[in-house]
Amino acid sequence: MTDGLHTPADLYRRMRLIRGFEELALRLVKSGEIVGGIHPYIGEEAVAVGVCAALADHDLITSTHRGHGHVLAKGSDPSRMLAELAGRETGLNRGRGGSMHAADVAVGILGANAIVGAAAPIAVGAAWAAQRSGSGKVVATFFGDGGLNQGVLLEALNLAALWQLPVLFVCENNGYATTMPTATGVAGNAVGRAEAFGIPAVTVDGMDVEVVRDAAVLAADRARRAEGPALIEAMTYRFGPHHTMEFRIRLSYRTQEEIDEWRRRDPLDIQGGRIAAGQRARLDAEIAEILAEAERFALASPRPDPAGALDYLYASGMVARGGVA
Amino acid sequence: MTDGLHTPADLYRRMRLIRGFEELALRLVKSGEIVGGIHPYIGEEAVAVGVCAALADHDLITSTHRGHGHVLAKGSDPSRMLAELAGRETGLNRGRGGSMHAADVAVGILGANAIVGAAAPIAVGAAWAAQRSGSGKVVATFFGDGGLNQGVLLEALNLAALWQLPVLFVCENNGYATTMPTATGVAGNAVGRAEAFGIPAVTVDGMDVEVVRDAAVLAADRARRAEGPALIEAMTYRFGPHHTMEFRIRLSYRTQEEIDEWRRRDPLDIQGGRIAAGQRARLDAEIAEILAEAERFALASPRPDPAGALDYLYASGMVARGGVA
Amino acid sequence: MTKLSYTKALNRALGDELERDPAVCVLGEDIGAGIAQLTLGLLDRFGPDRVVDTPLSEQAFTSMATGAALCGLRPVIEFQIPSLLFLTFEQIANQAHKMSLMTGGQVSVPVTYVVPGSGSREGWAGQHSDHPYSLFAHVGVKTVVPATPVDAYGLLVSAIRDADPVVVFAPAGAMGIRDDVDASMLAPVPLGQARIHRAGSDVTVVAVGHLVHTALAVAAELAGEISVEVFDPRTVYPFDWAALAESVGKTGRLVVIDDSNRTCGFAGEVLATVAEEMRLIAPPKRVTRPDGAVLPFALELDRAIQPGREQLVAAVRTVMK
Amino acid sequence: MTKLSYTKALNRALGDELERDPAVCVLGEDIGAGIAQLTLGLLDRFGPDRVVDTPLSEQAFTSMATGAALCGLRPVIEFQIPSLLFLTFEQIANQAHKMSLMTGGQVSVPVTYVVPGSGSREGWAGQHSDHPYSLFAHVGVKTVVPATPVDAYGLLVSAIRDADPVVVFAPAGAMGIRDDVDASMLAPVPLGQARIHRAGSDVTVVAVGHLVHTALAVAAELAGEISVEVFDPRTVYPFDWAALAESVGKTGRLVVIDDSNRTCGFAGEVLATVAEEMRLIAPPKRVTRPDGAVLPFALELDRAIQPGREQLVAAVRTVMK
Ligand SMILES: Cc1ncc(C[n+]2csc(CCOP(=O)(O)OP(=O)(O)O)c2C)c(N)n1
Ligand SMILES: Cc1ncc(C[n+]2csc(CCOP(=O)(O)OP(=O)(O)O)c2C)c(N)n1
Ligand SMILES: [Mg+2]
Ligand SMILES: [Mg+2]
Repeated sequence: MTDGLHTPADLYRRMRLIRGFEELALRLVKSGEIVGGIHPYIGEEAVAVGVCAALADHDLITSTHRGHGHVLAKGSDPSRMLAELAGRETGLNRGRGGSMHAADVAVGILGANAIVGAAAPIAVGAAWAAQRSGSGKVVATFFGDGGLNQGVLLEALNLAALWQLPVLFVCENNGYATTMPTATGVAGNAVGRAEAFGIPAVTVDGMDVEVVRDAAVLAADRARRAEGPALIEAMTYRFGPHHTMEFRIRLSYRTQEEIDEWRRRDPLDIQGGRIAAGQRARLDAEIAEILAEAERFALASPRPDPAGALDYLYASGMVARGGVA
Repeated sequence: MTDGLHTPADLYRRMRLIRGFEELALRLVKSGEIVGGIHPYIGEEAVAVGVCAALADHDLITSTHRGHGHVLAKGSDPSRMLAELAGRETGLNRGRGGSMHAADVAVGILGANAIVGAAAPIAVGAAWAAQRSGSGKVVATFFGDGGLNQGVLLEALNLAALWQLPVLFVCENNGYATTMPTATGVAGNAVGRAEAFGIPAVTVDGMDVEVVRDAAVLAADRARRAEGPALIEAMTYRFGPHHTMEFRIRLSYRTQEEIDEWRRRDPLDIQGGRIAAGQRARLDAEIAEILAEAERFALASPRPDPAGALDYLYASGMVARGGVA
Repeated sequence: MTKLSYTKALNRALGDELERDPAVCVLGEDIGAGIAQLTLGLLDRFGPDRVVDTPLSEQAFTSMATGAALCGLRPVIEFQIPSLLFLTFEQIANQAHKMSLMTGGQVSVPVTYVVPGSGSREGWAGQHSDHPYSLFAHVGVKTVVPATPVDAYGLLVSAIRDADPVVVFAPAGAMGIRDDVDASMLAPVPLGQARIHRAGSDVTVVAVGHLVHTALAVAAELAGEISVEVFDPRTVYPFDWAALAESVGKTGRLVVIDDSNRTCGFAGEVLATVAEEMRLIAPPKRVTRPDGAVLPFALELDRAIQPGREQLVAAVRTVMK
Repeated sequence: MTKLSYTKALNRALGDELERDPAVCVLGEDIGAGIAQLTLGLLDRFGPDRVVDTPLSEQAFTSMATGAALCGLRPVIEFQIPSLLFLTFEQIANQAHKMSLMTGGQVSVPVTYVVPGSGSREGWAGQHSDHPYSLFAHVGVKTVVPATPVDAYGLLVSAIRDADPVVVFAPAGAMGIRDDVDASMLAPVPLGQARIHRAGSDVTVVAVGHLVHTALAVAAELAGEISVEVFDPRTVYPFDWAALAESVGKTGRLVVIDDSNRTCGFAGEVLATVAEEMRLIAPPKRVTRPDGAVLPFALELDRAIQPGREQLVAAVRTVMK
């Protein structure tokens, strides 16, 4: 799955994969195969794919509670990702992580994080290690507009700026932190905050994958030239609920008109419009096949053995005392 | 001690009180009467006095680890403050707080705080309470340049800005966080950070009490008119060590030339130059008398009874289980 | 008598206290929308000055509540996730908790922190499944873990009225519980007062929160064979040691079931105090999470780590041997 | 044999590990200047790439260390104040600790956190006098509290080489201690291995850190009258239960002296595990800080709250009755 993200078709195809994956995952949440629900990424695909298109295979990312798109964009195997969501031993994290913790170190994914803002300083640390080693690696860290209000993320901006670390802060501004409109929660804005630390920042159309990609390429190149961090604020929208539990509780924090308006700028259609209709249909079919296989794979995979519930708790191999003597 | 801070002489006199208090405290640290050492405020007197000159008696402040100046500027009794440092039952905090925790609610001091940055959100909460009650109170919160890098303080700026709270953020930029030069720790600067949240901010000469006072009056008036928070960065310098333990360890983070240069702008001399020499001498003598009395009072005061070590632990009066059965 | 759910009981306690005392206010994320159900309808009833949606700045708004409390308010904070208590540990343990003593009694900090859905919520995995009540008991912040809707109501009311900071944990596993209540049952429950849910003579089983129901199920299952007393301290700290002494004075045997990690957890404290001060006729046992537990995502792994019914049955049988 | 101070031992361990392994680096506030003595001379020897002065952003640089560890480094963080562990509790307990399990073993987080001057430093008052090792034992982060210079050296070395996060508490009360050492004694000490500082046959006294020296003084004072075995687990978590079983198997009596708060503290854990798994001939006792302790500033109040020698003597006599 680490085929490149070079052509317009590549970008479309990867976004299509994410969209299809999320639709499949939503189905499996409904059917109960995925327990605990998910934070669907539908509508925001252009951000993850645009940013990852600017990254090399060896570059790194950190992700969020709404992380499926990042993980697939960076190149994880959708079958193993789906197996993870279904809690199977073949999952990326051997079923230990689930939707909010997918990690795939082999393709440069240091992990999703269920605590808003928490991944940013981890990415800064990875960038610091990259800088020291001269590996030339760049680290992209995704977070939402809500993350802009976490102190630790603001502290992380300071460290990255002071030490001119090769890190790309990607703010996915989807207009809401759960039910809170961005403007209600964020005094000032993302770009102004980054600039206050001396970090170059730009706001881009997060529904257009090529626009995101272009901004990310500029920022990643600067970082590779040791010119320090950058922030990209991608204006985007989630077409669906904050989390699937929202299907069970009635909330009215946004209007149907607003949702419809954003849906008219579906990133798949924007990018789909740039490739031939026949090719688009062929790519759609390819993805459908990949996802059908992912579903087969995931649901046929073994569940973890309860006897291994504490495996990996200590990397040193230390065995913890159990809960019954 | 809540005589006003109106005239040039008032300002000088209060600064002189702080200077003399700190000199006395340093002596008592050396003699062992004050245990644990102090963070002397010498050199920075104009900031505390200038800000408090803009506050009404009912206004509130929060303070820092380097807090003696703030407490005296706001109007605490130096005798009771000194008794606190000497760990006496007659101290502001009944000997329970010490140098880093002096509080005097009766004159609007919600407390010093030993954790850098921690007082800012507490001040925001007090300002929020003031806003809701319509009391017209303003809250000033002091912090150092090091505090600019604490996430919680940056979060506090956001809340204050969003809700347009009557709070004055006072950054005492004395050039160092312990041994770290401000520029090494702070990417960007104080004013830029505040402005990123939409908070009006200004940098002023922190060695000139009238300059500080004038900036604080503007900011406090805005806050009283419900026009929201402000930040003042006062450029200042500590003439002495970060903490008295620095007398025991040799550090070389700043040069004697730098110290000498700042000492030439002693805030007491700047303000002292604005009053007649005779008056200055009279005020100095007055203060000397007050401090002699403070020393007498403090050292004659009773030490707390060890049997009361857990008094006040729970405001509800709950008695905690002791450490031996 | 009407049915009252645990969640609704908390919601009602909040509403009643907001109504009763103008100093009470509620802060938290998405509480206007009432996502966690606790605050449903409160924004409409009391307005945005008293039911305040906060940005994702838990540290700042936690200390903001402290500052407001210093000025006479009685804020209640709702945290969406138990581990937000880790994020705000400094603000609660090192600030709010310490102010009364450090100021020599000049101030009090009457803030209540409520965590709906503490403990494992199926499928929420490692960072959303903590149940950190033992941590707060250790630092000495009053710590409440109600088991039933009536207790949830009464304890939350008492927490809000208390002069000190109080953390109220509403376990995910208890929030579905319903009680038959009439209005007279909805009254403050003093902090630090235990409740015997079922009397017994052979073994005292101590539990809080959802595990009280596990203990009751086990007591029912073993009835006839072993007479189990189900002892619910209701507040983990302060703990009702006098009531426990009475219970184990009668039974002479002790099992504690506890949804925290084993080392330095609540169950350990109960065993330790009993070992020092009370007499047992058989060694006590505890059923807990393992040491250092991180709840894995997959359901079978998650369940394997939580203390459960079968383990409790085994422990009760062991102490009877 | 030369004299080695506790502080110098930690300094030497850092220097030796920086020398041995290029992946090791040190982060913290004012560590270039070496204000806390631990890092004296290291900046000159190893340069600012490996000895990194950080701004006052503990949360960010703690997780930064995690990120660097994920990429192969072995960061050591020095915290100036014990309560900075409250501020970074999220980053240690909810992030660093959980990553290995949550990723299904893909990553390890070999970060060491060192706290020089933990516990009461005279006159530093409420927010600088915590000794929060029991909290980390509870969440399951490896927790080390060395008592002597030799152990401080050996345990810090092992912590740095360990694949998991480890917190090393250097108690203020121990940092003045000096040992006679020759080079061969400076070697890694495995985590989880207890040390008997003095053998005895009547009572096992368990202590860590500076309280080991209190226990030794009490053992000497009571010698002839009562034979006290001084048992130092050295790591609070993991705990060397096998060695403790051997000790109490011999003495049949137990006292634990512990500088944490009583409820859910380390002493409680020892009593609980012993109550479950071992046999005593007299009820055990613990000497601890009080519940919910906040250390008051005035020296006589501060001392009144700390567990001390006289209380230990009394407890030992009580278990001998
Ligand atoms: C620190 C923290 N606070 C609260 C939560 C609960 N929570 C999960 S997602 C979310 C909203 C996040 O908003 P945003 O950062 O804008 O990301 P989005 O969900 O919009 O993608 C909240 C409040 C959390 N996980 N972490
Ligand atoms: C959060 C936190 N980190 C570290 C410390 C230790 N410490 C006390 S004062 C200080 C330096 C503070 O610098 P600054 O904010 O500039 O204030 P100044 O001392 O210069 O007045 C440090 C690192 C602390 N008290 N709190
Ligand atoms: Mg958002
Ligand atoms: Mg400074």
